[in-house]
Amino acid sequence: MPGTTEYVILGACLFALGMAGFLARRNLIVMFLCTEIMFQGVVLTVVGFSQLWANLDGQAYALFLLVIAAVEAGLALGLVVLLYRRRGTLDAEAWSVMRG
Amino acid sequence: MTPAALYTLYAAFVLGGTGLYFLLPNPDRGKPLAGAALGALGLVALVVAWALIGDAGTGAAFYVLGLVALLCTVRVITHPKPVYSALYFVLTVLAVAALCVLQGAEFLAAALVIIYAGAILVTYVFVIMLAQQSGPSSTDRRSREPFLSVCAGFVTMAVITAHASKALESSVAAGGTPRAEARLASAAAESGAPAGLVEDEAKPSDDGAKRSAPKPVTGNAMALGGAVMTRYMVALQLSGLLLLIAMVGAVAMSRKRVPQEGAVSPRAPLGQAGREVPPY
Amino acid sequence: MKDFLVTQFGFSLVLAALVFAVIQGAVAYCIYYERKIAAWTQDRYGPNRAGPLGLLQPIADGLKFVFKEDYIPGHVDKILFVLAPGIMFVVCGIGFLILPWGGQLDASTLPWLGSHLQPGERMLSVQVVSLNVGILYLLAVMSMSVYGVVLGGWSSNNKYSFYGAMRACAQMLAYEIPMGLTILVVVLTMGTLRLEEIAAEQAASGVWNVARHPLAALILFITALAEANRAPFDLAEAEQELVGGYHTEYGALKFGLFFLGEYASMITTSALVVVLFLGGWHVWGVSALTMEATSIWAVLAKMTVMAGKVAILIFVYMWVRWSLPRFRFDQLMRLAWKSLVPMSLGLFAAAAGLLYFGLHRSIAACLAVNAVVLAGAVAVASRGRTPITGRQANLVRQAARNDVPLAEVRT
Amino acid sequence: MDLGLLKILGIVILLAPLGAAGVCGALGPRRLRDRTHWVSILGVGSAAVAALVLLTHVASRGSGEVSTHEGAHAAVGATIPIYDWIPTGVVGRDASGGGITDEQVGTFPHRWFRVEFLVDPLTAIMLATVTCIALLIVVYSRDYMRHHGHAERGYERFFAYLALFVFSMCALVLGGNFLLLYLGWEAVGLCSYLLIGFYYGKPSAAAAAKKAFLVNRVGDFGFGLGILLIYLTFGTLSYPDVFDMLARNVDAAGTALETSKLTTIALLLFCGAAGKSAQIPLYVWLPDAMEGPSPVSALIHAATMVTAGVYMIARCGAIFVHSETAMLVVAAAGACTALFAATIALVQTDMKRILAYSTISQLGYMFLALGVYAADSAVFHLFTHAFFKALLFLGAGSVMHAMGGVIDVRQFSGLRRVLPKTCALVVIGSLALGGFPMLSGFFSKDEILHHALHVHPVLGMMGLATAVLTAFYTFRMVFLAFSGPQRVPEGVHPHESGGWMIAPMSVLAVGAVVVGYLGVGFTGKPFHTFLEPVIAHTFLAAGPNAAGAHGAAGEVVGHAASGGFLAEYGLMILSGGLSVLAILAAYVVYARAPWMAATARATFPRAHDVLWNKYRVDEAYDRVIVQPLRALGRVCFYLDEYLVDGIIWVISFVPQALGYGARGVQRGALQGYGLAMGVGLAIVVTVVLTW
Repeated sequence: MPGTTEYVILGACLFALGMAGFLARRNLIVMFLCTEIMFQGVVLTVVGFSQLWANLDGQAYALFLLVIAAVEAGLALGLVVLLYRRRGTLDAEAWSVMRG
Repeated sequence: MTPAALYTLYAAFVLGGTGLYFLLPNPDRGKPLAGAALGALGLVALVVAWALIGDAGTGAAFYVLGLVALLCTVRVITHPKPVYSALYFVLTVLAVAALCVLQGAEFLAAALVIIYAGAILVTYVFVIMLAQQSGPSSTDRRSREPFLSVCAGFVTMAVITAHASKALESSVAAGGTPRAEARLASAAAESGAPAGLVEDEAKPSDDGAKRSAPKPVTGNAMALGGAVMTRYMVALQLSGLLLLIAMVGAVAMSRKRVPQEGAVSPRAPLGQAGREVPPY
Repeated sequence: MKDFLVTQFGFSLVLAALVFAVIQGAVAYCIYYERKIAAWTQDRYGPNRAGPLGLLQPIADGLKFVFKEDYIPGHVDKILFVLAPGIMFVVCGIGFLILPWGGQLDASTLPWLGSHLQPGERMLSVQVVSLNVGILYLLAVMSMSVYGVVLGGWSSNNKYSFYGAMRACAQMLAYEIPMGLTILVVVLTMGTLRLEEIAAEQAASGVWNVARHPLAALILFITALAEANRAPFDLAEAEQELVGGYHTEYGALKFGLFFLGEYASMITTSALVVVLFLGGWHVWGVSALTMEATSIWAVLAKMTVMAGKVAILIFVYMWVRWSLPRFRFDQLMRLAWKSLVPMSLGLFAAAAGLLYFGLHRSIAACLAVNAVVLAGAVAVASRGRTPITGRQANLVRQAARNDVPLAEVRT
Repeated sequence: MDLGLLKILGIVILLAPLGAAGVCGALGPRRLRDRTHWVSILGVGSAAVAALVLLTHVASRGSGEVSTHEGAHAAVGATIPIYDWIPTGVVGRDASGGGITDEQVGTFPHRWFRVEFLVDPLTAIMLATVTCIALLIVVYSRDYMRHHGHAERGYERFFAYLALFVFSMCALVLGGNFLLLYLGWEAVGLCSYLLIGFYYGKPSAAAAAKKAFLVNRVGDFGFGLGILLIYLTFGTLSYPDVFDMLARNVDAAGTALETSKLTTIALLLFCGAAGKSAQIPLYVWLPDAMEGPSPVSALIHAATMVTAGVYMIARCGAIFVHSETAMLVVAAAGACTALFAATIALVQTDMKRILAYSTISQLGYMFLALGVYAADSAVFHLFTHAFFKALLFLGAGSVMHAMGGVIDVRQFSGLRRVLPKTCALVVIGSLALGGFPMLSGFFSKDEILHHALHVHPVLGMMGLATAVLTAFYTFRMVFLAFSGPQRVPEGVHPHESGGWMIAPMSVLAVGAVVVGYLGVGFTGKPFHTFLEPVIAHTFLAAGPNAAGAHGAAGEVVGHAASGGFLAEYGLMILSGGLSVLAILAAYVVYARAPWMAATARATFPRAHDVLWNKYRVDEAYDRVIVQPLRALGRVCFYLDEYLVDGIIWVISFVPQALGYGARGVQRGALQGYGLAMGVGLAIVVTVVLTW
């Protein structure tokens, strides 16, 4: 089991950083970057597990994660551009019309 | 996992989290030297934890790449300029790709670089540049609830990681991963060769000379392709569908003309009103 | 030391240094070459003052780049401004690591170094690294090259540079797709991702891939032009519109690095085309240019052949540059998304189909498939309403459809 | 009989109009536009051709061979199963679930409601009539629905509805069990709703459509109950099975049938027939149905809708003849309706309305015929009536087209000069309707009167009176419209209709003249002979002449033989003479001496007023039924508004109040939610994993 635990820990660190960043940063684009960081953490984890189990399931998951990331980036950036055109700012706080 | 390693790991998370809290953008503070110091301590603790866990197979390369990835990620989160964030993230991706290579996932590494760094992040950079041409805005200078955010992220992951590491240790101790071994054995019995799921890709200096004739299996890429094309066929097709839907959605969204709120559109000249030349 | 040099690792190091140096030198002479070709195209002399036939001109140019004041304007983002040419240079410089320059080398035939080895005892690959995801590495490296241009343009904090960067960004993203797809056509045909195997296979069978997939070769060549930002795809630096595009604010050494990067990427992409489609180092009927010939002399011959083919392709690059006018940006995008992507997708699907039927090595079948895709593309194009040239015609059509007097539209 | 061929023909008859309707609806609005009529013509035409082939096929095989249903002497005709539709249980298992166990269910055959055709002479005649008349009407509509060469709005919709209407009627007629009958029955109602409300922008049209639909609902409710009762009694809905059991006088359980039950069934079925065929008391929708375009009126009155009731009773004769009461009710309702409607028609001024009342009146004749066991005469009258009534409605449509939508005979006169062809055709139709000797209406009506006088003399006399009134009001309309000085409404430029309209009318006119000869003695009564097998065991067997003769032809012959010339032809001469006299009277009153009409109106103002207001039946219905229901509805509305809504308001107030308190949490900021989720996750994970 070469380094699976280390990979899991590293992945968790990346995930935690991404999560903290997602919650703390106010710029919409940076928030999405932070979600991508979380994806990276997950990729590292599944790759580590793939090695642990000596099969390719984890790597296949990572590939599908890439697909999800691409989809997410495409749609999220489209939305961000729309929002930016509308309000002229990237601040996530600017969009709170749903408040009760 | 020894208690020492566990507590070191907790210490790493606590130190790193505190450091991150100070490092997050805040215009009321000066240079976050304390944060940087705490973060560095956290990293050191992390390395110590790794060393204490000490699996075989983790070498200097892992430490270096892991630290690079973490440092770059911290900069992604803490840098007040989104462009720098994106560029640091490129470095993170490259480090992660290299880590994947260390784990024998070359194809995944290439895909990460091509798709993430080459396409997704270019798009991010593109949008950042389009949307924000002047320097950092107030949005980026101040973080939102940094303390709670850091707590949420780090507590969750510290607990999960510690738990997962312990579970991993115990499962390994209780006989390793029987599924993997059984599969390896059966595959070896069938093919009469070691199950080359991950082709033994040693350094090119060793076997480069032997590679005179083309081989039937091109390593990791072929194996991964086989897995994705057979076991994950449905998932593959669904992800294709997902991509298609996302593409259509993105095109539909970005074609829409959205006026800025409050902006008064100038009256079209007489005779031209209501008629627009569609974009090519 | 002596033994280290004949291990693959040591040999790779030497080879890397050698190829890097040669390419840097070649880049300098590429500029000379280009100026001569431009002159030839425009019926004038070209550089002819420095040295015989102007052969020292590149050295003069290089010295000028080095000794000019390296000035950083005050309004730029300094870190990225400095970083951008570096990225460009590095990225364009490491692509060649994967290219196979000369097949196998029998270390024993090396004079002095290999004197203690038996013939055939140690075979070296004339390639810096051999990765099992070889082409993907090249694609990955190329996909990174866009950062140099984009960052350079953005950090200059200049409207024209920024436009250049945006254009480059969109252009590279667009042209990477057909490029990747055509490369995949070759991968499907050859069944391997390793460049050296692709080259060796073509040499062994004597059939270059261009004979199987001429259309794919053409598309790859076009996308290679676009990826290298060469005319007619040099929208990012269109002098007439954007002054200098992304490098408007650059001067001296940093500008030189951009320049180097562009020419280095020319060399790399031409080498890629050569390896994928033009048989690499192989020429028919020469015994030195076969897989079996592994002596140092055969390897040198192979490298020469390879360099010659690359030089020919670079000549074509320059020829194209000085013959064709630049695309307009909408035409550029339309060419990529509406012509090249569908065609390469069609080729890819067809190649996969051929592979399924086991016909992927059959020249006739491959050619037929290419012809069908081309015919389909031509059929679709001839039915299209929008001519490739011009939005004005489009407007006229639009007006006709909407019953609007033409004069009104034109005004 | 060639079942395969019949199956194909049946399917063509059904699917061609349905397909045409689908194509019209789908492609009409975008692609076909004012070429839509071709689809409809093609669809209905194919159905007509198939129906004619079917008719000749049935006719050429002879009536004897038709009976293929073994052991069922009561059911004549071929039952053609198409497919099993709804499983209704397992053979061998009774209603309580006993008999066989659940495990065995799969191995036993199911009982089904099948989609099946019943092809016998009655079906064949009905189908041929319906499809051919409908075809002519569709052709006519091509010009009627366009003005100055431009298709009216909703053109494609109109043709889609027409084709759908034809499909519904064919399904009704062709269906081999009560379920399909009901299906067609309701579909016909739906189509009539759609077509009457074709100009849905006009409030009166919308109201008329609604009225037609609701009044039909009343009848259909009874009809549905009748069918349910049939199912309960016989355990099946298939005609042959039901009729077979009736012939053997047993119900599903094998016990003898009770007459009271059959009477109930028959009366419930009659309820439906009264609704669909506009008999007292449910006739009120038909006059209002004039709000639809004229071809629709022609279609409803001549071929498709109102004949459904007649067809149904003729088909279910086996049930009706078991009950004297039901037959009497049918006959009485028919006779009363005939006379009642004829009196109303005397004073109406709207051409189409006059024709509508005449339709009600003629349907009354048919019911009278059914009630006096002369189902063949009823169907024969239905057949002849289809021709001349369609002709008259199309003629009225032609007049309306020429008058720019005006149809009130007080507003124009002397149209014979400007509309010569229409005038001639309308006169032919009117002669046939009025019972002018030697035209089709004369023969069929005379036959009914003959039978009615024989069975119920009182009702027969009412019928005779109706005949006189019919001739009078028909020609009142004709003379008011076509004779006298030429007068047209303001701003109208009358023009004769084009070939697309005249040609179908001409065909119908020929039919109105000649089809009567299919049922007269000296041609051997081929119509009745053809139809005889269907009703031989029901109406004829149960009728007053059952002991003396089998079959209509034999009966009349036998009757004539016993009664001599006067008995045979006396009634003919009488009714023919009366009708001629009535026509002359109408001529005198309305063409020569208009003062007489005015004097009559002045002399009996109350009578005129009552007739003019149609005996105030609508008002009475309104007072007795509609208003109380409205009041009830209002009560319910207020209950809902204040009681139910109040309760709901109280219930909804609680969460609203809670929400008011909690809305501070919902700050609308994305990251606030994210943060809450993250912190929550951290807490949960910590709690779960460390404890």
